[in-house]
Amino acid sequence: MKKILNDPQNVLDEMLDGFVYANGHLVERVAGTGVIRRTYEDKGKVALVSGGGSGHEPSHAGFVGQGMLSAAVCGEVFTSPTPDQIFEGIKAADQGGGVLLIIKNYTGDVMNFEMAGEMAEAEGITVDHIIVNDDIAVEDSSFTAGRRGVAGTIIVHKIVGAAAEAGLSLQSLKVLGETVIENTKTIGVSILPATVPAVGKPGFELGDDEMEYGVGIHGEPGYRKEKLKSSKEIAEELILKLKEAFGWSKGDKYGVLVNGLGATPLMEQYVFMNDVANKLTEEGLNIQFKKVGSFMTSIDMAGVSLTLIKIVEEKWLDYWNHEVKTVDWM
Amino acid sequence: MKKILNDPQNVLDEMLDGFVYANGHLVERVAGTGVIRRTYEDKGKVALVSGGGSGHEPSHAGFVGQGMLSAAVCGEVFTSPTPDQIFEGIKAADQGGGVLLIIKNYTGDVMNFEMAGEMAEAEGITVDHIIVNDDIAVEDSSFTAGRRGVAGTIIVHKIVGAAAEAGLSLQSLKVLGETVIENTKTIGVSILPATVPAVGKPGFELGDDEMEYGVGIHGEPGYRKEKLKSSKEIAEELILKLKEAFGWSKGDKYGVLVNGLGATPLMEQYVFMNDVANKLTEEGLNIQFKKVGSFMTSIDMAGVSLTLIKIVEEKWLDYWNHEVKTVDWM
Amino acid sequence: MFTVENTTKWLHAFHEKVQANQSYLSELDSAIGDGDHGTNMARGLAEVERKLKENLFESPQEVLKMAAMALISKTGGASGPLYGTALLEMSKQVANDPQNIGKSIEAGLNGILKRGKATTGEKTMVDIWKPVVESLMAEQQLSKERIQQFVSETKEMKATKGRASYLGERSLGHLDPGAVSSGYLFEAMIDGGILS
Amino acid sequence: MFTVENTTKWLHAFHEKVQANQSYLSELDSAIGDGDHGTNMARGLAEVERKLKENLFESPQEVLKMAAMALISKTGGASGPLYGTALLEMSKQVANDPQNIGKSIEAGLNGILKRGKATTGEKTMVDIWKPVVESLMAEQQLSKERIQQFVSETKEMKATKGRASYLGERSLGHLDPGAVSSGYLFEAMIDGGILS
Ligand SMILES: Nc1ncnc2c1ncn2[C@@H]1O[C@H](COP(=O)(O)OP(=O)(O)O)[C@@H](O)[C@H]1O
Ligand SMILES: Nc1ncnc2c1ncn2[C@@H]1O[C@H](COP(=O)(O)OP(=O)(O)O)[C@@H](O)[C@H]1O
Ligand SMILES: [Mg+2]
Ligand SMILES: [Mg+2]
Ligand SMILES: [Mg+2]
Ligand SMILES: [Mg+2]
Repeated sequence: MKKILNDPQNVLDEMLDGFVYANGHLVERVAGTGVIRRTYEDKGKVALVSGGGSGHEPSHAGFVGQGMLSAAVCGEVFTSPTPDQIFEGIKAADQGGGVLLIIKNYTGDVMNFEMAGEMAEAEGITVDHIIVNDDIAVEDSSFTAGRRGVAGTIIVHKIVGAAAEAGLSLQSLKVLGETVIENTKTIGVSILPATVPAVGKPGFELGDDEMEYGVGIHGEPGYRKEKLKSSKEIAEELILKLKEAFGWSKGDKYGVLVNGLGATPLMEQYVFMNDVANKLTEEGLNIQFKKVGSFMTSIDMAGVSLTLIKIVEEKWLDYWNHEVKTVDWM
Repeated sequence: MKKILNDPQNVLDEMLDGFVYANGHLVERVAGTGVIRRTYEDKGKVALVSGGGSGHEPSHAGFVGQGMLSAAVCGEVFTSPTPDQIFEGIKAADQGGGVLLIIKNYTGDVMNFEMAGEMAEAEGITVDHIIVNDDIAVEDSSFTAGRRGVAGTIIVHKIVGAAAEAGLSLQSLKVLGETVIENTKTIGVSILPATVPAVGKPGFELGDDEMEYGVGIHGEPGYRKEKLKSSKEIAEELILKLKEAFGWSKGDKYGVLVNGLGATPLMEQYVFMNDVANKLTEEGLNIQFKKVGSFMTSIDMAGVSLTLIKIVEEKWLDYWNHEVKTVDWM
Repeated sequence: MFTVENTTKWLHAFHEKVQANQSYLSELDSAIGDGDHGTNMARGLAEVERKLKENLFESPQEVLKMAAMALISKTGGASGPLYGTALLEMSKQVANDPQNIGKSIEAGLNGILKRGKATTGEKTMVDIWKPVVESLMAEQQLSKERIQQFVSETKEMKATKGRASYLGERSLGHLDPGAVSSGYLFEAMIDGGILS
Repeated sequence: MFTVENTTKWLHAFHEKVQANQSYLSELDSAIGDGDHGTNMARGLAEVERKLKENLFESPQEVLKMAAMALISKTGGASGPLYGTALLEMSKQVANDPQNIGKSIEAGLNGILKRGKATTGEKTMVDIWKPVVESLMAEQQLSKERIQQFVSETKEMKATKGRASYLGERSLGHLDPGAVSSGYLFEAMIDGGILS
């Protein structure tokens, strides 16, 4: 393992302190917890709390701030935070208007966030939640824990965050969030696996010329391993999968997010975005917003994911374009 | 070489198209050139043009926009752009108030930018330039091409960019830029070398447990190779070197930038920032602004660099905090 | 019956077994999950151990409640809420009736079922808790051999819950890490003198 | 003397040599620079070649000026402005006096010196342009052996200009890539019949 770190056991703590040191004008850490909250207050409005295991930086703390998340709860690397941590996050975020939890669909996350919600309700805080499950690599059937939540989560944060700032009620935000989630789908490829610091070796193996389609953001396996393809071919395969899942027609309105998985430089992400753009143009889609960058990473995994969102309401565009003050969204 | 690319010969072109596709609300590409200019116009003010070889993304195109660069000229990977390309950049940027070129100190860059400046002057555009040479890893003597320009360039862009928007004259901006450069110093470490797509193999070799102090952003060698150290030890060595170069006293005002070199995830950058913060506190410095992220990269090199700027004028803080509209600075 | 002493002894023994097998548990989880089960359990049980040393307890249900809260607040992942809920439900049942070991474990199992919504055969810790309860109900006793047998039966199951479910068929042939750690929990009950 | 024909032949030959040795030049540059010298020169000369094919020229100075502009606009890096300036200055001198080959090359050298501010012994292309000019002035002729000798002498120089200067002592023992490509340029002059 080649990393710039100290004791792997202390990664979470040191990372959060370094993050808050650099960004104290926007965020603060709730002492003794993995909770990063915004310094901005928005009394009476609904607060958004997201989070999960760490290792996905800048998610989720990088999206805490005015117009996006009220707080992020950061668990150990690739491990869901515990209910009491999440409960701390809920308390730190609450502005009296109730709290919406944005949960990625993993067994651990769902259980821990739900338990935290119960704890908060017991203390009189109104809590509801939405579960993001945008990863179409996994079959959503009764034989799996369901689709995973991956890079599409960022889009949910952005759109629901802007709506929360606009003053929507907890119930309306939940409905909005669920509609966004229904219309958001992601699929990714990895060319190099991630190494969890405490484990010290890569989570899976890939040959020197191999790539894997459909991997998750914790090194969960994908649906096919094969020889490394060109950016253009990868874009075509991923768009084909997304097309099957969405079933779109020419002229449909979509948004697109190309997401780097951690170790893949922007150079490759831009090249990939160019191939995506060409293919989407060929498909005749009407692309209304675009974004490229490393937003939902998997530590030092190399690879990219492609997210499309079908724009069902014009209002979503305003939410997308709404200005925010966070560390990592501009 | 494991990258998500098509023909390595076309990287520059495809990358620029992908970048502009994603960010068309802020930037445009001057057709047929490597020039990215902002869509924002600022008539009568001084325009800033930066650039150099590609492979440093998000530098420099990511910093084009209101309050920072007017245009970036993007050369082939790790190769200075040619005078005519830079000339195109100057013409695209000029708002009638003259153009300041921000050049990183490499023989090729300096010669090409100077030739472009001569071409522009011949066409009646007033041009001046500043040369960034913040890398203290290299001795600045008559036996070298001088100190290299590295991550400190970003700070120059930010401060001089805000001042340009404030309406300073070409001459004042040059003086400001040169004062900022004099007070900006950087030093970096690499733990994995970069691979230029067209070359297909890493630019230098490092053992599985080795790191190199003082490398440049084109894979130029550093001053010492040794066993991989902890983040804390690296922070201490780099700060020691910077201390020697600055010769600071307790209470002095500084700004700090931790820069990821491309493949190093934010997790490690934050941990490193935490060690830097502890050490700077120990040194008793008064840190007035901070920033962490992958801003001046070396393709897929893993490692970090540390930049300090001595704040000589209070005004610099306003410039630093001045809001900008670019793709990668927020 | 549950006493403060044997409950404490049991949890000590559970802690020790997990610490000793921490990397083994993580390796099992690497094969079909995300490789953190050993780290998670070790972190949670280290907290239980700390609390055991710091406090004096007046009843076994107090010990169990403390352990449940410690596991919930430190383990993380899927196993934290599951083990935490199991011990919390056991604590409630032990408060009512400290005599009936089988009934207490059954309460724990029901907590896991409620929280995780799995059934038997899905390659989870349920696949050891459930047969343990059944054999205790039927035979009033439990041997380490039986425990091992239940654990090893998860090997031939296809995961349909938790992270391993993403692997589908490819989860076959691997032990379920949560079942293995639950095996340690039951062995520790024998070592602690609660079960025989 | 320079004619349209021999100048064209020369540049063709230079292009061919660089294309054939592109990876060798880049390898030399990898050792002490950034590994792009072959790619840079090949890109620049491909443009020269294209322009040679597309146009008709009336004088050798026109050919040289076209080549200079093509190199300046396509090569990039340090070598682009240096070779470009050299050919531009040669073109001016040839316009004045197409007869004197030595004086023309000297004009090119002066362009390089003005642009790059290096002197001899700094392990750059100057270390072949300068001795070539000197030996032409003295002997009125140049052999491939002499060219090779000048090129190989850069091996034992310590770089103090350009990227290789960052290496200090460690640049010793390596040929300078720009000197090697300049060697091709002079060999091509012989092949093209300008020099003998
Ligand atoms: N729905 C569920 N019901 C019961 N047990 C489960 C369920 N999901 C997962 N588990 C158990 O949790 C174990 C994994 O725990 P752990 O690795 O600590 O958490 P995570 O899966 O979040 O990384 C699995 O081996 C399995 O025994
Ligand atoms: N100041 C200088 N004067 C003369 N020649 C130089 C100077 N600096 C560099 N060179 C030449 O340029 C060559 C490198 O060119 P190239 O690799 O194409 O550009 P870069 O160094 O920008 O990557 C060196 O081998 C050397 O011969
Ligand atoms: Mg986990
Ligand atoms: Mg170069
Ligand atoms: Mg796990
Ligand atoms: Mg070079």
